[in-house]
Amino acid sequence: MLIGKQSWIFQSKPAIIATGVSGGPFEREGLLPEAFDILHDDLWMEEPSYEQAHRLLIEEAVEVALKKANLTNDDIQFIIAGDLINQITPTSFAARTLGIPYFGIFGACSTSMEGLALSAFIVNNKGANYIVTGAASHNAAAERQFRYPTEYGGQKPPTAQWTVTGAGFAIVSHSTPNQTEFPKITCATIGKVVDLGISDPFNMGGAMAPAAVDTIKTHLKDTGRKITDYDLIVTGDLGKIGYSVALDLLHGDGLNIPEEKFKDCGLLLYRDDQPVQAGASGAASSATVIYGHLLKQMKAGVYKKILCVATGALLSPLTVQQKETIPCIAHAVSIEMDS
Amino acid sequence: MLAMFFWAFVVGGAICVIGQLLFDVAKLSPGHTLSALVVTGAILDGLGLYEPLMDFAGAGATVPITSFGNSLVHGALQEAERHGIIGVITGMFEVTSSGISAAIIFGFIGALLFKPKG
Amino acid sequence: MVKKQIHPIIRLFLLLISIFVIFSGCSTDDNNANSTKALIQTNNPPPSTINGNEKDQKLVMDVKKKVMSKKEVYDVSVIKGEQDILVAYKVRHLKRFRMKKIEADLQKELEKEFPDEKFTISSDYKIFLESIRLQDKINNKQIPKEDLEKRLSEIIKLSNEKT
Amino acid sequence: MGKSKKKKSKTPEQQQYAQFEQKHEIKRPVVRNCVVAFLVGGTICVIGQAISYFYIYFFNFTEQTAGNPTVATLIFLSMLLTGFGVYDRIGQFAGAGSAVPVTGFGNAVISASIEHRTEGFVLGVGGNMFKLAGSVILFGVFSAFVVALIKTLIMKWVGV
Repeated sequence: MLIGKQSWIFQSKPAIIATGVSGGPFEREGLLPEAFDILHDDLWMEEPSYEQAHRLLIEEAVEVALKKANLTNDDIQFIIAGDLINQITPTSFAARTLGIPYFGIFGACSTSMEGLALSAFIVNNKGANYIVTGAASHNAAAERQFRYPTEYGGQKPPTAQWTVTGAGFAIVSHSTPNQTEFPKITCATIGKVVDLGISDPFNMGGAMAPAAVDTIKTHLKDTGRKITDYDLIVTGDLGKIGYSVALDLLHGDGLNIPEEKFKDCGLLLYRDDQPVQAGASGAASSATVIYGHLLKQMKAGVYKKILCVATGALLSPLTVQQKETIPCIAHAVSIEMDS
Repeated sequence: MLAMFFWAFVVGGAICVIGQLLFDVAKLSPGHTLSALVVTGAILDGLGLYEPLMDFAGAGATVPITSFGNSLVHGALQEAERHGIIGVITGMFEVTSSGISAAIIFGFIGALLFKPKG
Repeated sequence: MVKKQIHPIIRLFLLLISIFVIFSGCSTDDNNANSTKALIQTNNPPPSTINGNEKDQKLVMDVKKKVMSKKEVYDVSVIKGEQDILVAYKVRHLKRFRMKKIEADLQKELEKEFPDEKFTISSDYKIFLESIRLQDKINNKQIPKEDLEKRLSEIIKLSNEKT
Repeated sequence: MGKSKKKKSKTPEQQQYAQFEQKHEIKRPVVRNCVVAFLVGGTICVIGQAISYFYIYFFNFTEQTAGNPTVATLIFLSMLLTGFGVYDRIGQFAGAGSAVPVTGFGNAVISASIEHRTEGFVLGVGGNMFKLAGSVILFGVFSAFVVALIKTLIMKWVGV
């Protein structure tokens, strides 16, 4: 049901009944290896190309999620997913393998929450019983498409971010009112494209921060909620720069959110001594951390009510070379535990 | 000879610092920076300044990419001396061929031998 | 999807080919112990002649003196053959910027002072090194003159090679 | 040209944000980068000098002609370092120090050709080999053409 200008409230509170998360070697070294169900030792994953390794990550994450939920491919009505590669081929190819009716979506790094919001909406309106949704990215595949060949010795500035190798998928289904073991999706806000004129592709956090802030503000306005209603507001992949910009912008607008209640997936995933510059990015950044790490923490009782704001930079190598600025987007989904 | 090593280090390092400043201060991409340096090398040779630098600093001047512009001009001028204006075009790669052919050959052998490590 | 992988032996083979291509080339046969330090030290070798007659010996002494009188030059080797005189010298490092001009000047001055002689002059380390090696051979006195002449003309040819 | 137009067309809001964002941006460590670029670039040149003396000493190359085999050897070394996945790390550490010497040119060609092997040898390797280094060749050749042309014409007419 539409509420306010651009938000949905899901009366039936669709539940996330299972998740599957896969990752690569760099994620194993990071801060959250336990968030991943499958971790590969090699970026190639014994596939002939990075793009096929990328496809494999998606297939594996979906398989794990299905297994956990005790479901088969035939039980699932739709898969709603996307990635960063041209024409989202890794996701489409994975959908070919999985044989599930497929919505391919592209929201750059905001794909995870875009998919989750759509899934919840469809389930809430009884358009499906089970939907698999998620997002994936592969460091080397993204690197070679958006930047330089992986072996090229270019120097990345400290504002650059490291694309996550991984896939995070969740199964969304109906819930019953007294079910308390599953996190439930209560509302979502679809963001609008915000472009404040940043054109440096090595500073996407700085470009995306206003989009995240815009979506958070709109969400609070539409739903009438207050920042204190949430135990945690988590952004997708703002990185160090985007995070501090967003925090400053929120404070400037009188939303005095304490630092411990505002986190960024891109800063949670890797250790400081890993060469990630300003933090993680990529569609898998929010997908793996939210589905792999934060939902587990919710089940453990650390958080009751979180707002996930996945941010995306809607650029392509072509637009960068044509000196266009970077349009950005953010989608927010509120996930809660019933007590 | 030892002085040669010293000056190669200093001059080569200094050219790299110019490149780094183009990266960091002028915020140019590597492609823009290297192109700018090659053009600079060609102009310096046109003014007759690059060859003395090579005599002075040896590899300090021949190893940086600026020498690529220099040797292109050199090849063109050598041929122009012999064959007039048309030599400017035909002689271009006379001198530089080693860098480009080595890059092509080893690039291809590299593609046969290696996979990107990521 | 068949995974194409190149056989390790072929890999090794390709690697060896590359190394071979790099390190082949026309190598010089001999390496005299005396010449090993020719590039690092100041050698100041006495000028020499292949035929060893006194008139020529006097001439090369004069040539060497003349070349040494230039203050940019610090190490000179002079060899006289049947027709050619090879003058190899080192230029003080900070003067190397003007190396080509010094060479042209020197050529002119030598030709003016010794109009009957044919000079090949070079400030290239390689030519200097080879002339030291040749002088070692001349002093050795075991090698026939024709061979020495041949070597001298080879060096002269090398010095005229451009890039 | 396009760039300057874009800059002008920025809205006041965008300009304000650009200033605001600047304050949060992590500055590039320019001094550190320059020092490292100097040291690494200098070292590569010293290695080049050593290789060139090696050719002068053991092969029939003069100072003038040793440049070619030296460049080829450096590019060969660059191939090994690129193939074993070392050069990109050196590049991140040294910046222009490893990009400006010919080894960086070699790395640009070789990394592109290794990377595109999955698309086949003709369209992948062949088509993409110069996607990074091509601009260097283009601008090198064209500027050399202009410079050599001007110089030849001046020599002809002024008779220098």
